[in-house]
Amino acid sequence: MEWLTLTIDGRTVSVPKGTTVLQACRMNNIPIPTLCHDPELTATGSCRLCIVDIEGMRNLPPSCVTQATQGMVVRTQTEKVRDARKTILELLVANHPLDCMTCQKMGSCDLAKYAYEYQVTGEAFAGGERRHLPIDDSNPFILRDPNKCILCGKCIRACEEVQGRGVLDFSHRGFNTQVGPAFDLPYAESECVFCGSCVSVCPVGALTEKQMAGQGRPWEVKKVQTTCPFCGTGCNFDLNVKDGKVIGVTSNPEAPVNGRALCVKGRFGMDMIHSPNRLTTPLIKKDGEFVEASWDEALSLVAEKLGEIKAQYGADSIAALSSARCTNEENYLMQKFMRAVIGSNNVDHCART
Amino acid sequence: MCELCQDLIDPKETKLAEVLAGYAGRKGALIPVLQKAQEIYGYLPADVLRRIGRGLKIPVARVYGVATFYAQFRLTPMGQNVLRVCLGTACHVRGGAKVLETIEQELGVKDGGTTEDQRFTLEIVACIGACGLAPTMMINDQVYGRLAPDKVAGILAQYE
Amino acid sequence: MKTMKTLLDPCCGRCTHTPETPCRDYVRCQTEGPLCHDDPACRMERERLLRELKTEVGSQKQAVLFCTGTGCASSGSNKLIEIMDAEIKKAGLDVSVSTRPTGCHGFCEQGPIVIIEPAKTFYTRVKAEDIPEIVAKDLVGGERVEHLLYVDPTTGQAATTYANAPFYAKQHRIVLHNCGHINPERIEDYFAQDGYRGFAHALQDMKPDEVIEEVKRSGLRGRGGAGFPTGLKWGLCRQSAGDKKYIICNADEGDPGAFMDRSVLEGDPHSVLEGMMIAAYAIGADEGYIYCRAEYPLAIKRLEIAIKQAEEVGLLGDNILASGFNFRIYIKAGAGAFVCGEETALIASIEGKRGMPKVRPPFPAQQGLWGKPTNNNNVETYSNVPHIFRHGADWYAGFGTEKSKGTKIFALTGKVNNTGLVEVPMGMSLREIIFDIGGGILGGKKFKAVQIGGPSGGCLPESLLDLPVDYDTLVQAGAMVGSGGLVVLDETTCMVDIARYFLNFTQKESCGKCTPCREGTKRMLEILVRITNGEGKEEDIETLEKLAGVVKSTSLCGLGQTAPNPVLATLKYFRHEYEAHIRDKQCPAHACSALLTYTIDEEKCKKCGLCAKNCPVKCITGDKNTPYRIDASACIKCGTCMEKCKFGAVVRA
Amino acid sequence: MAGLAITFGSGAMTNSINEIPHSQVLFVIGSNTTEAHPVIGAKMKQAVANGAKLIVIDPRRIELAEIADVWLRLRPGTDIALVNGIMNIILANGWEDKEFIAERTEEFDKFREQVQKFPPEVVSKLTGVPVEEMAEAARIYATAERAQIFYTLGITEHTCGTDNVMTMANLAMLTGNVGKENSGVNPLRGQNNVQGACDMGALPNTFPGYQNVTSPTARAKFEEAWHVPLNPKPGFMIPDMFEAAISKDLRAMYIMGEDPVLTDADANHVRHGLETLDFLVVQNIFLSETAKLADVVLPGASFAEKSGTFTNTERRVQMVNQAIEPLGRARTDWEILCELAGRLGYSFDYESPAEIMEEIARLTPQYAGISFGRLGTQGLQWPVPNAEHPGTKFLHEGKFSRGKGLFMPIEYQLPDELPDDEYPLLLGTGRKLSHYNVMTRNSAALESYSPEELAELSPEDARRLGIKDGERIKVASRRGELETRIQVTDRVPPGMLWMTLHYKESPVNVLTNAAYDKVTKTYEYKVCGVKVEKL
Repeated sequence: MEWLTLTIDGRTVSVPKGTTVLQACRMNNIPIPTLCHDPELTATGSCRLCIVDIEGMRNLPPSCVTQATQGMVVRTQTEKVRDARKTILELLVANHPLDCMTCQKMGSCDLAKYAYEYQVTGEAFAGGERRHLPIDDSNPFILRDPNKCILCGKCIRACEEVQGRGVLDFSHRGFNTQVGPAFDLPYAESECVFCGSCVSVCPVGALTEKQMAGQGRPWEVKKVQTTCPFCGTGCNFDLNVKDGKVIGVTSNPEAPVNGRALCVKGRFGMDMIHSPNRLTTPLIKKDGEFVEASWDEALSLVAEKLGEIKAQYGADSIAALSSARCTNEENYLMQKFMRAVIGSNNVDHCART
Repeated sequence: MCELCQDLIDPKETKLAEVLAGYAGRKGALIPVLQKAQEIYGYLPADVLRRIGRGLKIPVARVYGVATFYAQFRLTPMGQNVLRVCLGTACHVRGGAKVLETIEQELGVKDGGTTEDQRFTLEIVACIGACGLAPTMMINDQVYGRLAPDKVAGILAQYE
Repeated sequence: MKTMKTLLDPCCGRCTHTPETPCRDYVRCQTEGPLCHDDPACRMERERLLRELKTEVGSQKQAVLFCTGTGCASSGSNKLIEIMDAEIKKAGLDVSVSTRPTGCHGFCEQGPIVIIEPAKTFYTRVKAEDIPEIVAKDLVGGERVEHLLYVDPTTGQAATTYANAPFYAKQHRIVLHNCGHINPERIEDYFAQDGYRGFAHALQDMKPDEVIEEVKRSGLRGRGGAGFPTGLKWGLCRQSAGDKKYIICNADEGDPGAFMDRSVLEGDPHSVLEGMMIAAYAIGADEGYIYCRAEYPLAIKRLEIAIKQAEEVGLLGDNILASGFNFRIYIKAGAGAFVCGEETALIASIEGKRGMPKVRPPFPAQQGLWGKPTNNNNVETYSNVPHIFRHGADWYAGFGTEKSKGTKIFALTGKVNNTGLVEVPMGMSLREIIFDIGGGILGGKKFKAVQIGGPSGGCLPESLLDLPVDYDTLVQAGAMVGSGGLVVLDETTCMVDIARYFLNFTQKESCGKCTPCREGTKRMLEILVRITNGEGKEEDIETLEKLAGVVKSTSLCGLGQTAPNPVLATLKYFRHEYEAHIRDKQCPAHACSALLTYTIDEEKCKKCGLCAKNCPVKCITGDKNTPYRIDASACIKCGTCMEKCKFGAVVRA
Repeated sequence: MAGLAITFGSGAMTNSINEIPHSQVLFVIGSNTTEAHPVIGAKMKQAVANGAKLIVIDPRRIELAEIADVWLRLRPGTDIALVNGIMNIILANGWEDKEFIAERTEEFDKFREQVQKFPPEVVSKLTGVPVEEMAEAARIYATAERAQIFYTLGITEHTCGTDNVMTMANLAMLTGNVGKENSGVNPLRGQNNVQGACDMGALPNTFPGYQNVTSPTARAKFEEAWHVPLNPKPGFMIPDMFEAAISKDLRAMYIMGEDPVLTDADANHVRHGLETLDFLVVQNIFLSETAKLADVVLPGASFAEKSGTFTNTERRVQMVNQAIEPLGRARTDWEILCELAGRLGYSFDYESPAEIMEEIARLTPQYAGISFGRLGTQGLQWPVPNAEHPGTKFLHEGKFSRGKGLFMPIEYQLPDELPDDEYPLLLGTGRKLSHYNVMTRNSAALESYSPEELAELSPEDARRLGIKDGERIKVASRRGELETRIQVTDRVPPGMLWMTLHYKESPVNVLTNAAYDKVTKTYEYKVCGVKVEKL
């Protein structure tokens, strides 16, 4: 591999040929703000927040789409660069609601993070025209507030490049540009299948998980990576836990099979865990009705009954269905239970559905 | 196809189907197809955009995105006469804006609007390339040059 | 042989040229006269036809040329041809006189324009009722129709011929040479002007690299905007590896106030095709696209005809002139987006997408249309090319300045007497263009500034009138050649309003992709609107300057990067006008209507009622007994009343 | 599963999910991937966007059919005939991989003889697929440098399921499209841990790691490990269990995490079997339709409440990490089993699932190198023969698990029950995107989005039967009847009614036929005859 040497903020760094200036910075822990950039999606260089100063180049090129070259001299924090970034943030904020206090994205909003860092007050360009578009509350999964959209286009690219769908696109142009389904319809009336990839890449509060609204702030939430139980693909994601309760699911970019992609069930079906229909106590049927029982009572009865039947009719008169939904360890134990404890090979599971 | 169904087929739909068939599998077909569809229908109804998306195997959101990007495409029906007021530089410095204001008052519509009686659709265009005649406007294919606010009413009156 | 009406018709058995069996010498044969047509009858007939086409001295026939460009056509020139044909027939002149529709002469303001050849008599503003007179007096009688001749408003002299009119006298028409002269719908006419000889020369006598070298030597630079050297551009595309390459001709002339490409397309479409063909050969492309505004239906129609004719004679297709070179050209009608003049947006548009520019690199020369190396030039650039190969790079480089060679077409408009298209050598001063060719300021008003280069350009004040017009000096002065719009502004033009006008345009045409252009131009416009409405704040100028700087240095494409230019240039030269609007709430040019009021001076008013009668919004009331008053809330401040009042009773403040 | 085990020596998916976007040709048969395996479906669409060719074989105009280069709309249940026809075309054109056949396979001649019985014209009549389309599919698949086959239950849930699968293996071997990256035969497993459950020996004939219970060596190994003598007789497969219950050969059942009343074919028959038992224990997280029949119901824990591993369709063993405590008095299934074993006099002395995995690794060759410590966030794809092994991305490189790939001559057979005069419509069943079997009905969000069955019926049939979109109908088969709402759509061909298995209010398995594949005893969920009637 060919390596290039360049200077960033006075530091000499080496990167492989083909690296962008942004990648070169990030490899070397040099912070660059970005909004439209995503390592898994095509680079569009549209938000212009990642601009840097490069010797010999007129204007301020965006680092995300500028290839590093041998001997390049890059400055990421000059006054001109910081001022331009601040102006760009001011322009975005001037057309963005300032309801951060009640916004679901608070604490994980990239725009807020950079606005804070660059000390954007929200007063620049005050009084100018703002969008007033209807909020899309049409479905149980995704809340879409187009007024918060910063038109980075990541959701469009995720829908197209990751999910192969193209439900979303830009429409209209210039200041009137919008992102959404065809005809600016709500999601529910579009061909959206609610995989939520758009939500997983949205840097602001334009696309949020509806179920998580009001349920917890990022700093209160514990994330636990696990494997989805809803088909054989084996997607991984993070369960978001607050106060011993699963409040929702977020993508985990490290997931080996799926990356951030999920489907509607994996991303939005986890309210099943806390369904009021959950069984929370053993039940014993008495006179045709279920009666709540203690574990001791229930397990004694099972042990007693199985013991009796085995004694009377032989081990092969007992069968078990193990489960393709349970873990390997549990399946192992169930077959061992049947074979070693009961003494029969009568164990199967619904392997085919 | 049964005879009954035959009668129900809209000739416009047949034309659109022909256009789509002609462009099937061709690269870069979307914009010419939209242009032809607009010729057929006079504008681009939502169902036509959906049909075009299906026919060209392009997501309808992209079709809509393209249709709303270009000034030529209209998603609502046009009036009987299309009045294009030029606000190119030459027309602007020679008083095009005042002509426009007069027309707006006269018709009671703004850029992109259609009068209630469907008589006119008003559009502002950036230059019709007749700068020598500034200020200018076009009604349908007819160019009117050397306009002044007081000439507007008389010209408009010529159109049904 | 009797059936031979044009040089394209089948003739003697000696000629075997068809697209399938191409003859190497076809172009020479068409332009230089019959080569191997051994049959004497055929040879004579061909010589005669060619001579007639060239309307050389000695020809028995007279030709009446009618401009059918958009300007003249809108004034009814097509109808005039019908009338003329009928009149000629009636007078029994149909053997010796023919009519010929031509492209634009550039002097649209004087349209419809009629020229009699070979005498080159130049008639302007011809009406239907003038036709019998032209026939009787000129064609039959051999006398000029005096009242139809163009009279120079400054000297009062009538111009007897085309070249006599001051508007044309100082021009040097290379690209526009055929416009207004040949019938653009006939390839024979183009051949008769040595058409396709440049291409044949490049194809048959030069290697592709030599072609590129020749273009480099000519010094030709892109006529569409920034003036990138054309030869260099071709070279980059040639060097890009690729099994497939494309040529694009940008005919999406979007600058308000520019219409030279339209004139070339309508008046001389084959010159554009020829330029593209030379480029394709040099680069190694076999497919070309012309991206033309749908708003130019006539241009599209003429291009379609031209392409069909070129295909029919085997100049487009496979194995062109038995060289093994293949090339085809397709037309794509643009759908109305200024940003599609930007080449990556134009490519996206051809691909059927939203015309949103892409970041460069990769440049189109590396990865353009459908990811393949693509060369893109505009109409005027391509139509310069055939001349370079007909006359040589050195001849071409003889025009212009050291770094800007050749001629440039400008659309001279605004507050100037002679508006129209002018083609002048690079380096001519603004003063010569505006005052000598343009005939000075309209209505004897005072010159204030000239806006050059459209929405990306800037305004230059009187002190810079002697600046030679070329790429580099204009950029240094804060404007640019751009596509060549040249709008003359006088003392009644408000410079803040001009900045607002251009910002309004670019803001509307912003594609919306990148933040600074999408949001920044909107906020700049809001500030400018505020200032012109008399609501400007002291800090607005500083904010504008800062915002302009950021939009310029951080926008994705040329549209955004140059959008602040009109503001920056007006701030540079006319800052005082901004200050007057903000501090004094006054528009020095009396142009900003929010800062104006019209009232009627009762003492001067004679109660004639002319103002009320002419008011387009009927906001003036009064009669013989009641004093005339203007309802300020309904007044649109158009100034008609003031113009109409014979007594100076309408007061503007 | 069994089909691939016979021909290749291993029943698992040969390749990896993340090879899909880089594929050249995808041959998708009997799999509505974008709905049943949405993330895999998305990767297929990425592949198409990257230029891959897509062949889709399905009676329904599924989403992938819309973007396919070739879509073969075959009659349900005619897969063998169709693929044999495709192979006939491949052989006729000489597109087979002669070198691969010679070096890597056996029994080719018998197979070729069989395929000769399927000339394209005859196959076209049987399947309803035009010859040209078949030829195009054959050309694309066979002339590609690399091609992958994908299938799901549209292939296996037939009385000829095993034959179907072996036919896929034949096709891959014929063209040498197996044993390489982006090249193989890939059954997409339906349930999250169906691969793992099989790997773990939750099957009546094998111990963990597919070690046969009838093998004395295998038995000896497990007897030594578990310190008990083991039963050499293979046990009942599911359909046998219900039969045995009815015949009183089976007296008690312990059902963990399954709901056969809803998910097994001929539900009324299943219900009858369970009701006949002397004793039924159901361990589940919901009071399922099956649990309602139980004598004792034990509340298990959901995946969020326990740790362990799932093995996905590409053999990747991945961690399930506990996020919350079991709800109420619910307990994890493994703890319940340990407790119960103890009460029956056998100590399951495990401190944690990690310890269970240690035992699994000791006894299961494919899992030998797996431990919780190694799985981390990325998991491992078996076989992992030792603690240093990085896992296996694709199978059968250079050599099949069984040595040589075995060509199997396959005869075409009709589905067990086809529509007739009395039951004129063909019922097909499957899943839709918004639900996973029956448990996601307990997600309020998914339920509100997709609350009821919408059986698909073609516009032609709807018109003929006088049924309009959104109306309710009664559907009956020889075994039972139900009510459902109708969606009129040209996704289904005329003559077909298509339903999902998700809704207990319209429990489709009261209709389905319990005829099953002779090897795997998988029910023929995909074809039976029904009649409908407007309500």
